[in-house]
Amino acid sequence: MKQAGSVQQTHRHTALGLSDERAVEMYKTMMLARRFDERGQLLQRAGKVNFHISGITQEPSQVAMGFAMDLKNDWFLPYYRDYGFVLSLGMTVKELMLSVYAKGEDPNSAGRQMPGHFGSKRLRIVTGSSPVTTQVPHATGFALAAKMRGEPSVAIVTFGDGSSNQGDFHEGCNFAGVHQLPVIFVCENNQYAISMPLEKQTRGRICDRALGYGFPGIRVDGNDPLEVYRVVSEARERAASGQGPTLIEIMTYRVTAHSTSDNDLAYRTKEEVDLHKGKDSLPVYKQYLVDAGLWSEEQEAKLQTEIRAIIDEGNEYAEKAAFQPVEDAFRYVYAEQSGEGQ
Amino acid sequence: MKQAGSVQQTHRHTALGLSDERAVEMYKTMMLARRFDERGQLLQRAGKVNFHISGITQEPSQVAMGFAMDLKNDWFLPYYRDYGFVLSLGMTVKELMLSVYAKGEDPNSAGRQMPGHFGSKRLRIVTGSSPVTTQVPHATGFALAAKMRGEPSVAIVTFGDGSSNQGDFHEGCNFAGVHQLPVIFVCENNQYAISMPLEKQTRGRICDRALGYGFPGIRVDGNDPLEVYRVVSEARERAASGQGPTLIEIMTYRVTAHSTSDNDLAYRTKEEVDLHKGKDSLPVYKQYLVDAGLWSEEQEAKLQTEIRAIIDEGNEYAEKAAFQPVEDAFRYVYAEQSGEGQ
Amino acid sequence: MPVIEYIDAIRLAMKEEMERDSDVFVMGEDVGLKGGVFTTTKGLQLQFGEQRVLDAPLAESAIAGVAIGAAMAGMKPIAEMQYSDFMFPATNQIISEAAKIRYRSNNDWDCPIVIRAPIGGGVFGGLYHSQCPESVFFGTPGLKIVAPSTAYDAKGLLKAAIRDPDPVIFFENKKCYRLITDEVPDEDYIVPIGKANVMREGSDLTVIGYSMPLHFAMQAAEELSQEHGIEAHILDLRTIQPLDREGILEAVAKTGKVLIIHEDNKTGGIGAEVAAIIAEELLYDLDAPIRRLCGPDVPAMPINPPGEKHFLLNKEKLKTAMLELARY
Amino acid sequence: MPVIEYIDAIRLAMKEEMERDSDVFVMGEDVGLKGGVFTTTKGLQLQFGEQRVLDAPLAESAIAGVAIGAAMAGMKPIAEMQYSDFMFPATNQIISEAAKIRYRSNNDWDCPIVIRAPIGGGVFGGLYHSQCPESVFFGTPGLKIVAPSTAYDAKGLLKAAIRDPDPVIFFENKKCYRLITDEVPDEDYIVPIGKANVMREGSDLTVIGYSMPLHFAMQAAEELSQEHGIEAHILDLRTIQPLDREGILEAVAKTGKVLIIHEDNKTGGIGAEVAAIIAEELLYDLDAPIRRLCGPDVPAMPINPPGEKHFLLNKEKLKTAMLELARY
Ligand SMILES: Cc1ncc(C[n+]2csc(CCOP(=O)(O)OP(=O)(O)O)c2C)c(N)n1
Ligand SMILES: Cc1ncc(C[n+]2csc(CCOP(=O)(O)OP(=O)(O)O)c2C)c(N)n1
Ligand SMILES: [Mg+2]
Ligand SMILES: [Mg+2]
Repeated sequence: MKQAGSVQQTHRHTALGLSDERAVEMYKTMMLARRFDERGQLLQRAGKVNFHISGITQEPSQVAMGFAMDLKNDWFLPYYRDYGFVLSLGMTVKELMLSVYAKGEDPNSAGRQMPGHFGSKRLRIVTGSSPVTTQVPHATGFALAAKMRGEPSVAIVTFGDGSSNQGDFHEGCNFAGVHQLPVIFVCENNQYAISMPLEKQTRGRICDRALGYGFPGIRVDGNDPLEVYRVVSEARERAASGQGPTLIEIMTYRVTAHSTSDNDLAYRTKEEVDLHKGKDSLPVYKQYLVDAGLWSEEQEAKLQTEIRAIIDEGNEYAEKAAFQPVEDAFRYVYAEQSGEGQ
Repeated sequence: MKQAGSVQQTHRHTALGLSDERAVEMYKTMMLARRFDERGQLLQRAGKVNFHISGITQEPSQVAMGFAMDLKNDWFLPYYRDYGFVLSLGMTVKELMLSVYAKGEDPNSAGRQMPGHFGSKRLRIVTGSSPVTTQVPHATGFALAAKMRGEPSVAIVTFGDGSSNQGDFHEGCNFAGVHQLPVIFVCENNQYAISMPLEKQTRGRICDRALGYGFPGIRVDGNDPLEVYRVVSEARERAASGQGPTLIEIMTYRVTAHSTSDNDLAYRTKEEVDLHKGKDSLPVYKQYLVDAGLWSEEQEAKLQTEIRAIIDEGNEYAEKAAFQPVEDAFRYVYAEQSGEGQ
Repeated sequence: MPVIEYIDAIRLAMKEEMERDSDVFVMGEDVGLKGGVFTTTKGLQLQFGEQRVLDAPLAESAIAGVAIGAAMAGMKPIAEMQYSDFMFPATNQIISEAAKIRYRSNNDWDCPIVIRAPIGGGVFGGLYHSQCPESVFFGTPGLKIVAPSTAYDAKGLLKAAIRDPDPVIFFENKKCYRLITDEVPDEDYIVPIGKANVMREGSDLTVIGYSMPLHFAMQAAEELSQEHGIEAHILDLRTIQPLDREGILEAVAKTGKVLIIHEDNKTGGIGAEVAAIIAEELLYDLDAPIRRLCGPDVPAMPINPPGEKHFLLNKEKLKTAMLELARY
Repeated sequence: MPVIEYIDAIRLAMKEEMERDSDVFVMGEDVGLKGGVFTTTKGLQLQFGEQRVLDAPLAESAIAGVAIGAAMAGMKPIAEMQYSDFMFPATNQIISEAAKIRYRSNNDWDCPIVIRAPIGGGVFGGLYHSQCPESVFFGTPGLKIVAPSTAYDAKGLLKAAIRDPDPVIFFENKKCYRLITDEVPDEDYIVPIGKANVMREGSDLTVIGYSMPLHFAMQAAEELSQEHGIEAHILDLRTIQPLDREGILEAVAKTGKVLIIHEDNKTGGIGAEVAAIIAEELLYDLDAPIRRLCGPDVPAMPINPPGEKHFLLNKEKLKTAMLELARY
């Protein structure tokens, strides 16, 4: 469509099967995640909320992941930095804001859990906890259920580089390998686990671990969202066609402190951080769209205005929203409708 | 020594730095393990003891491992089939028999634990439990202690192929990799975990997992004890010289049922088992010694007589020995001499 | 009614529930061709195929974790832990995940798994094939825990557990497997989770417990009745989380004297909570201090026969304690 | 005597023990340059180097397991769990290994580790940064467990734990870290493991507890004294495994009325055992049923402020319960 034609054939996104609209949509989602994330940081600094944890510069690859998946059928098991991922899956800024403010209407947990603990059955986003890596065997379980039921679902799960050293990573991957389950394991390797640089977490390459489970392991540059899209799409393809799991290691970098409770300059230099800030792929991807004739500064200005409005609105709504009533604070330890078995 | 000279130079064991005496000693230990193991099975069948678990055909490589280590300085963390290993470390048949009968003098546990749960501080054999793979991080801990204290000790730990799928394998290996600790991880891959054949345990090669931890992983034929000796010696060398851990996968086969409580013909065929029984390396190694002029049928006959005497004596002693008095059955939950901290 | 073994009741419950509901499946180590190390799942793979009776790699955290994932996806997994002694690697998945999924998501997600695990000693299993790990999981809201003592209850509770919308730990007693036989109807039935059961009516003292030791209490009670005319009232908790408060209080009120028994070690065991409930609610109805007779406070039982015997409860120990309490 | 913060007392204990004994070392996530997420280990790496203040990969089972190995080799590791909520992956190493090494080897081997883990809520940490996991480990003989409420005890108990020949879990309360300050001598001292401490003398009712909630009890006690002339006797268990039976019975006997408090949820908590001990030994000295005031039986506290407040104990809740009991 649009001013398509022969020129478009040369574009990377087209070759990957991404329509112009989707390529642009990806950008908008990345930018929405970025601005939401920045607002979260501001809110914490302003004392409006206690805590924020950031995914800044990890969003382009997160969004690319989301766009490579089938929102109707697949299962999503994100980790706490995945704002870009969950926004690409249909979670709204308002919902995220409700979670940031821990309000009762928050669909993730009714304000019970910390922000960044996503979950929405409607969006097929699986409820997550804080102890890292427990979601990896869960993803394998979702994939197992899909296989048993003959459903066309693929499970995709993300986790950090530090988290890949937990036993549950090993056990969840190996199980999926044995049974050739439709699951994609994604390590967002941002080269830190709180204060610990990658070399204190492991001497191996995380992607290489797949070899020991008998499935492909692929390392991909997180600053190249189209490449991430390609790799995840192919992994999805393999999974959906019965060829089993894939481990993907997305190379990225954590440019913020671990969370607002952390002072990262206690363990790394500003120079190191700045170096990586310079590699931010958000402006690069924007330029790509501009060069492809799909984006302009006018559109950018309009987008920024829209995003600001969305975030302002979400923020205002969430700030004013009510906490879960204390009468309800202890509900749902068990099912309330007694089943037959109770 | 002996009729050494130029001919001996061509022998494999000599090239590996094993003296003729040690090469013969290895054989004797293998045979001792074999006969002890067979006796254990008989005792169970005769109703003298409740339970036996066998390492038959795994002993040659177990003994080779033991002979490659430094008994004065190293730390040993065997698993339950390692009769050949612990005999090569100095445990006696009498001690093993006391454990089989669960008698009070059993140095492993005073008859508290099942047979096959080795432990002797005197012999630097670390006390083990039944939940598999917990010993892997322990070995890393022994190696860490050695490094911290500047001691020339190397830790060596064994476990089964099924057990390599536990989280503790992953975590223990990875920790050792990061800190380049002097530890050797040995998987005795006998291709079954109780009823489950290897392909139901993993689709990868276990040795390949080392890649993901950044240290060498080596697969070796368990039916070639001299090759096992070589590989373990080299791993020990690397460990002792600060080059970190090695993962060794010894390919072997479990020719007996999992234990005397198991009926293996429920899940595999006699043909399969017989095929592997035919690959037993004990007679092959004997023939090697004979060919090398180090062993003869007369010596063999004498050895068999000696071994029978040792086992008979151990058996008789253990059978008659007392159980731990019940007054002592509950001792040592905590230290009895109150330390300062109590 | 047919009299069957406790282990057969467990197998039958799984079989019937799998026939009834195609979402039910069994997963664990050696559950397939071998039919489990105790034969609990024998024949099920033949009937239901490799997918629904799934041999899992030797990794308990994955067995629990994968089952939890499948349960969230809508399946009804029965995850088998080969011995309860080997379920500790799965603790994080059970306590941090299964127990908290409904609560943390404000009822958006649920986790209807059953975790079966054989408990108890007396089988010459030594330290690591004999343990009673109830206390480790007991203090965790969000879990339900059942521990039947009869074949009838084993079948009915396992069916209830499978149909329950929340995670249930099913502690089956391996000593009961073949030793305990009783009448089990052919018809479908469940035993409701959360309800204790009066095993024996009596007026002189109350014994409260669960699982295997109750059978020693029953034997002791018969002898006490015949030899001393002492009538024990015996309550089988059956479910240990949530406890049947009313059932407990009623049973204690009947006699005013209570002995709580279990094989798990005394300190921090279920018996402590039962005692605390009674001390909270029925203090003035008691005619004697609340007694507990439990496993000794040592890490686990030794394998050597005298040591094992010394550790375990038995009819004699029960009889002595019951007589003493009755005469108090 | 200098008045210092609870967290500084913990850091000082480690520092002094590391100076005293070169076998002592600290291992955990982020304990090095960062000095721990709460700054508990701040400065230690600078003083003792990277080896003795060791950043461990993000894997709690390895942190415990490697520490256990090192302890068996003769070292004295202090393994830090970043939050007690994250120690469950290490359960198998703690319960199957640390707790049983001496017993299973008939005293041939031992395992002198300390596992430090911050417990408790009130820091807007939500479900997984606020838990009290005491009940999970309490029922396991072979472990010792301490849970100090003051800076003085924190320092003295941690030193005792480090010098103890057996595994000790040290549950430090993260709410206490900066809120609780008290006098801590410069000289070396230990607080013996297994001994409770009378925090306040009184004759009208006894409060028994451990860790943070005792401070609410102390505040409530002051007000009850001033407003109602009611004098509470308050016992800090300090060690929860092994419990100080004599200390407990003595404290209860003083008043005949007892309220047991903890932040961990009620069912299956330490309070159940304390109540059971009292009901076993002192039934006839009681002038009121044994009360427990504990965290509610829900998986964990919510992060939203009203929910968190609703969950937690505080001075008012304590005061109400204490008054009611005093007037019983
Ligand atoms: C089991 C467990 N241990 C410790 C923590 C505390 N913790 C939270 S995030 C984190 C670091 C995670 O690093 P990584 O996996 O690399 O993810 P990143 O935060 O870098 O994205 C740690 C140690 C936790 N949440 N869970
Ligand atoms: C954590 C744990 N789960 C289950 C068991 C029960 N079990 C004992 S041996 C065994 C199989 C081990 O297989 P493998 O590691 O291959 O060693 P092998 O017996 O074949 O030498 C199992 C499942 C156990 N001991 N520990
Ligand atoms: Mg990271
Ligand atoms: Mg094997």
